[in-house]
Amino acid sequence: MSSWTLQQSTNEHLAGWNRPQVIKPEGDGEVLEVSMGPHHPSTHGVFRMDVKLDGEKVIGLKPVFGYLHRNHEQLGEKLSYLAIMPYTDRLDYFCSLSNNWGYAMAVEKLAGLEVPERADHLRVILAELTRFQNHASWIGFLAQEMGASGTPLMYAFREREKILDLFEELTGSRMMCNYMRFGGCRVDPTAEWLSETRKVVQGLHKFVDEFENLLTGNEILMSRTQGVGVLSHDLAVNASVSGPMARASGVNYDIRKVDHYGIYDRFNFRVPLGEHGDIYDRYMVRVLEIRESLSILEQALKSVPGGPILDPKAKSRGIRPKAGEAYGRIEAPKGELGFYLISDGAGSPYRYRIRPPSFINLTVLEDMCLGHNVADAILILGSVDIVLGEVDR
Amino acid sequence: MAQNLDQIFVLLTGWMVSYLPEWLRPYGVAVLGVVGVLAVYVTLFALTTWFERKGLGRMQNRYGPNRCGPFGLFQPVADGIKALTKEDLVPRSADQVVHFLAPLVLLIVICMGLAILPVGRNMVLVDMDAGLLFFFALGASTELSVFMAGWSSRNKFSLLGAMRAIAQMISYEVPLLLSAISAVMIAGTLSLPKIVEAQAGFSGILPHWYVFTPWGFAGAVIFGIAAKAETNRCPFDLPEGESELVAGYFTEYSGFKFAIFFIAEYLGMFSISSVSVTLFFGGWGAPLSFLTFIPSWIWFFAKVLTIIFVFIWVRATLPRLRQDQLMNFAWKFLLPLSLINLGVTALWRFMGDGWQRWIVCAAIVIVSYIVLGLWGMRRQHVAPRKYSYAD
Amino acid sequence: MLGEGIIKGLLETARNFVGSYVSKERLTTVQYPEERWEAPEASRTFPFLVYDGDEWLAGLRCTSCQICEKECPPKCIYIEKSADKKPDAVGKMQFYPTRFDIDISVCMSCQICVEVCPFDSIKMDRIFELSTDDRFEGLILDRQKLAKSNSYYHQIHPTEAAEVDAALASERAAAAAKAKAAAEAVAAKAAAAKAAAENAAPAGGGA
Amino acid sequence: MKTIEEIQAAIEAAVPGGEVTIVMNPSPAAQHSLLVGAGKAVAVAKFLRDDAELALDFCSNVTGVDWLDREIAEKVKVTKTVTKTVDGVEQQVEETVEETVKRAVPGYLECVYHLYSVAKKHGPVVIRMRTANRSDMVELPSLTPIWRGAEFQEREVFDLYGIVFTGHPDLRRILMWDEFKDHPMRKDYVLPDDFEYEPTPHDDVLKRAEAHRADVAQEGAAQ
Repeated sequence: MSSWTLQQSTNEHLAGWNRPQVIKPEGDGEVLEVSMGPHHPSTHGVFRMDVKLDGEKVIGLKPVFGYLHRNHEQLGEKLSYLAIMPYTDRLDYFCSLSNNWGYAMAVEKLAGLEVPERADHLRVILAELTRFQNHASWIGFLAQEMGASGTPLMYAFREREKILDLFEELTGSRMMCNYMRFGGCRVDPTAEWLSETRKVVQGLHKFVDEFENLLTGNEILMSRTQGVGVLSHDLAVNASVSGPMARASGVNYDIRKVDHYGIYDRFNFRVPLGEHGDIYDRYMVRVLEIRESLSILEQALKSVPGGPILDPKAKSRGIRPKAGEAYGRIEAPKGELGFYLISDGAGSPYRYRIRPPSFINLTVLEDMCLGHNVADAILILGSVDIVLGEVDR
Repeated sequence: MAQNLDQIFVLLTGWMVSYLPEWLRPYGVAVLGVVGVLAVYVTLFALTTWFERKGLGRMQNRYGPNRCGPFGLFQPVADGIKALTKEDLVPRSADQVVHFLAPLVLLIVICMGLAILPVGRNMVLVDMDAGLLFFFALGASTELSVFMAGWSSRNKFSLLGAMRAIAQMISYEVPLLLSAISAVMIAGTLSLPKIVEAQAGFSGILPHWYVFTPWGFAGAVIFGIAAKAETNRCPFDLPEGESELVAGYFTEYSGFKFAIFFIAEYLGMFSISSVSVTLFFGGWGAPLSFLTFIPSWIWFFAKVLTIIFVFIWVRATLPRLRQDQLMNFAWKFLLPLSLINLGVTALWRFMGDGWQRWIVCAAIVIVSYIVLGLWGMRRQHVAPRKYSYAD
Repeated sequence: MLGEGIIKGLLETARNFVGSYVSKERLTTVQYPEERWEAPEASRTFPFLVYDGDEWLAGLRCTSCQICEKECPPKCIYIEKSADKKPDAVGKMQFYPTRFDIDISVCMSCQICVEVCPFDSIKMDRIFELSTDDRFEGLILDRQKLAKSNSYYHQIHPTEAAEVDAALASERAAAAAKAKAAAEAVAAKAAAAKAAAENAAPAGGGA
Repeated sequence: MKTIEEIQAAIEAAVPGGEVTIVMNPSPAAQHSLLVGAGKAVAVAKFLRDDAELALDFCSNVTGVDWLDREIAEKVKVTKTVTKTVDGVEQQVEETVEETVKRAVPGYLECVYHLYSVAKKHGPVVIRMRTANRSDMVELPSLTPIWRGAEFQEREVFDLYGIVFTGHPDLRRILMWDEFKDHPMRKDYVLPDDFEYEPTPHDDVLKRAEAHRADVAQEGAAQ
């Protein structure tokens, strides 16, 4: 292997770089270095932040990754196209169905497959249910990181349970659904399942109201989150921040609207935007987004057509796309989830790459945390919405 | 009969020490009292851990502990056995002596505080003239042990937690004291039993508790908030804020030393709620005039448990404040408010009986609360927001 | 503002506190060992092998084609093919597995083996109380442990099993028809040959 | 949005000598890409980001691809002068003959950027850069100064593929630990032989398991 030397970067080269600001410690310049994680109660698993503190003020923060790294991408290069599907469940284990969709979409682009109407409706329903449960639990986790002894989290999990029950009834598994296939979906839902889903979706409205009662107006939550972890519009775009986090910074970019993938065009929904780009905006954008999700769900559930759920041309086993490449992306609950596939005509991809939204959203973690408190750093990390299965892959 | 039931523990003690020689009797009374108070409070502690977990669970739509014994009542016993049998780890680089002493100092100080609490009519272990002062003096020394624990552990999280604890406890002692002083001003005594007696009596069926006056209500609320900060309870649990500092100053404690911190925290919670009951909620007095037949000690503990329930309720609902906000809240909101409340108390004292003082005092309290609150939220740039949608 | 939000929140938790005593909607916990929850039909845990009839080895549908072994994403299936053949579910002579191990400590319950199996012989089970103190051998299910009767399959996945049975029955019927047709053809051929021979004989005689 | 050819022309016009060539993508996805020479890549990227019409301000995805050295067998038509005997006379005849020529294509590492525009809501434009070879000349210019979003992803590509990004502000390993030696996503990466007992070994694990069993047996015999 090559021996390499790290070249010193020149200043001219970095002229335009959006670098994090530099903060000098006050007073005698003594700095407390704390390694938060990998075993820390609120780093969402095994994530580490090397934090430099001046008193309790963060003056430097380096995220350290890789404690959950399992070389997922190389694993994919050794498996058949179909066998990768269950592995995508395990990327962002909160939203397995979104991951399924992203991967199926990339393969469909690569192989030129069509998705039947009914399957498209089902995909939208499942993806929005996933978004709902992800955002609701995220709000719970955020409150937990603020020290709210788990009450919002428990309420979120109570509702999540209902959604997971639906998933289990349809796909056979609560979290590792492995449901979508290239050119459609795996099992056809019964009419009972659809009507049950309608009933659950109706009940979720009440839950969101309750949730907002508990949190939105709370003065402690407002003072903890407003003006904390501000991310500017320009930095958000430049640093490829996507999903609700970008929209909280006022970036009007929702892939459901931009790429017109699936059948999102047919549904009426709005994209909430934040103005300040702080944690409160991220919270509110998610709250408003789940309300929009509920509206999409209601519309989609009204209009599920009959028909097949799998492209008749498609075969799941032994798929061998022609040589070429494709990049497919969807608006996953955490941001832009992309799958990049290169095929050389064999039964397994030559290159299988995942664009993990929460990993890339962490790029700006240091920028957001600098100058804030340790307690805020934890909260800012929480507001990014990471899942380590996806960050480390 | 009701009289006897009310005084049952006093009579029991008298009967038991009557078998002792004359010169030994005071000691006998003391020993019996200490044993009694400790036994009652430690039992209450055990019950409260169960009560808290059950209450939290129900508020979070869970069952809470329900595996050990009926309704999970033996859960504290199981927890105790677990704590006792766990390995006691001391970090190699820790200051061994201080690390060992810290929980003991905390527990001793907290237990001393229990001595002055009037838990029923004629039922106080030590009737000090300056009982309240003694209590606050002891409360101040708990900070020492917290810092000892944080400092000796040689852990960065512990140290941060200890520093937070010091800053927080010192800050919140000021509004705690100032709000207590209003009760002292009206009662005219520092002795806790006398403060209770000052609140005795009923108008119609309603009691003369201080909490039912404008200054008393404000004082009780301020005292309650400051008490939460003093006992490191949510939403002021920053020194042990789990999501930030792992476990704060007792991160490096395990086994029974950890349990001692746990016991001390709960006992501290009891003693401070007992004091607040004494100061503002009429101590062992019955809440309604026709309920006086129920023994005084039952009323006292019922009130204490109600306050504990409020502690739990708040814990289930609220997130935690940040350090600077916590300090701002203490110095820029609670302190001015309690000072104003002190003035209101004085006004109340000198305006004499009549409906005017009710209006004047209530108006001052409400207006200062609103002004201070709005000013504080403006300064923190906290406001509800409206959101727009992309087209 | 001014503590209003805090009070709203307190009321919300109080409502849930009371609600957890009166409403099953709020207190959703299932107290597991005593209470059991009926899993939906589609629910899946680990694979098992279906056999027809009463003899597990004779009735095993698996023909050890090894497709599942190849497709299994975490590679938890291990198959050894037999040297001899036995009739399969349809009645054709096929190989059978002399060894069929599934390491359920590796299995990730993705049910891809079920999807790719062309013989409907591997299906997903619903058992989950499988804990053991042996980390390695205790979590390996060999073919005998894996083999479960068709009636068990009907019990846990009734709809799916009925479909499978119908498909198998029609396949069997087709196979039987084919066999019959083949037999008839053979018979017809024989008859034809006989007739021809008979025809030929007089002709020969005539010559 | 402009077609790929138009983008190429625009880049050529704005950044002379940008060495931009189109790489066609034969799959139904038809996401063609632009191969950018490493020399002017930063300038090209800056143009792509700042150009008012393209405004590719969102660098969605950065990834490496490893292309091994390979041999291409091509059928080439070669015109040769052959001496032939035609009608008894020796003549020099030019003749076209098809020959199979084996050509070694050196391997390279490739870095692929998927660009989108948040402002104009179009994309993707795929640009790729290639290193000279896979061993010692693996430098590529970092595009982190243009798109901050490439920071961690370039670190990842460096970690897993070993492309050294010159001008990257903080080029360290990101997923593997710092002491790790190899680049695990390369196609010729050899798995470490840290075999663990597995009750149902497969394929190459089976081979290794057998080798280990033999080792153990040998050791046992030696003792």
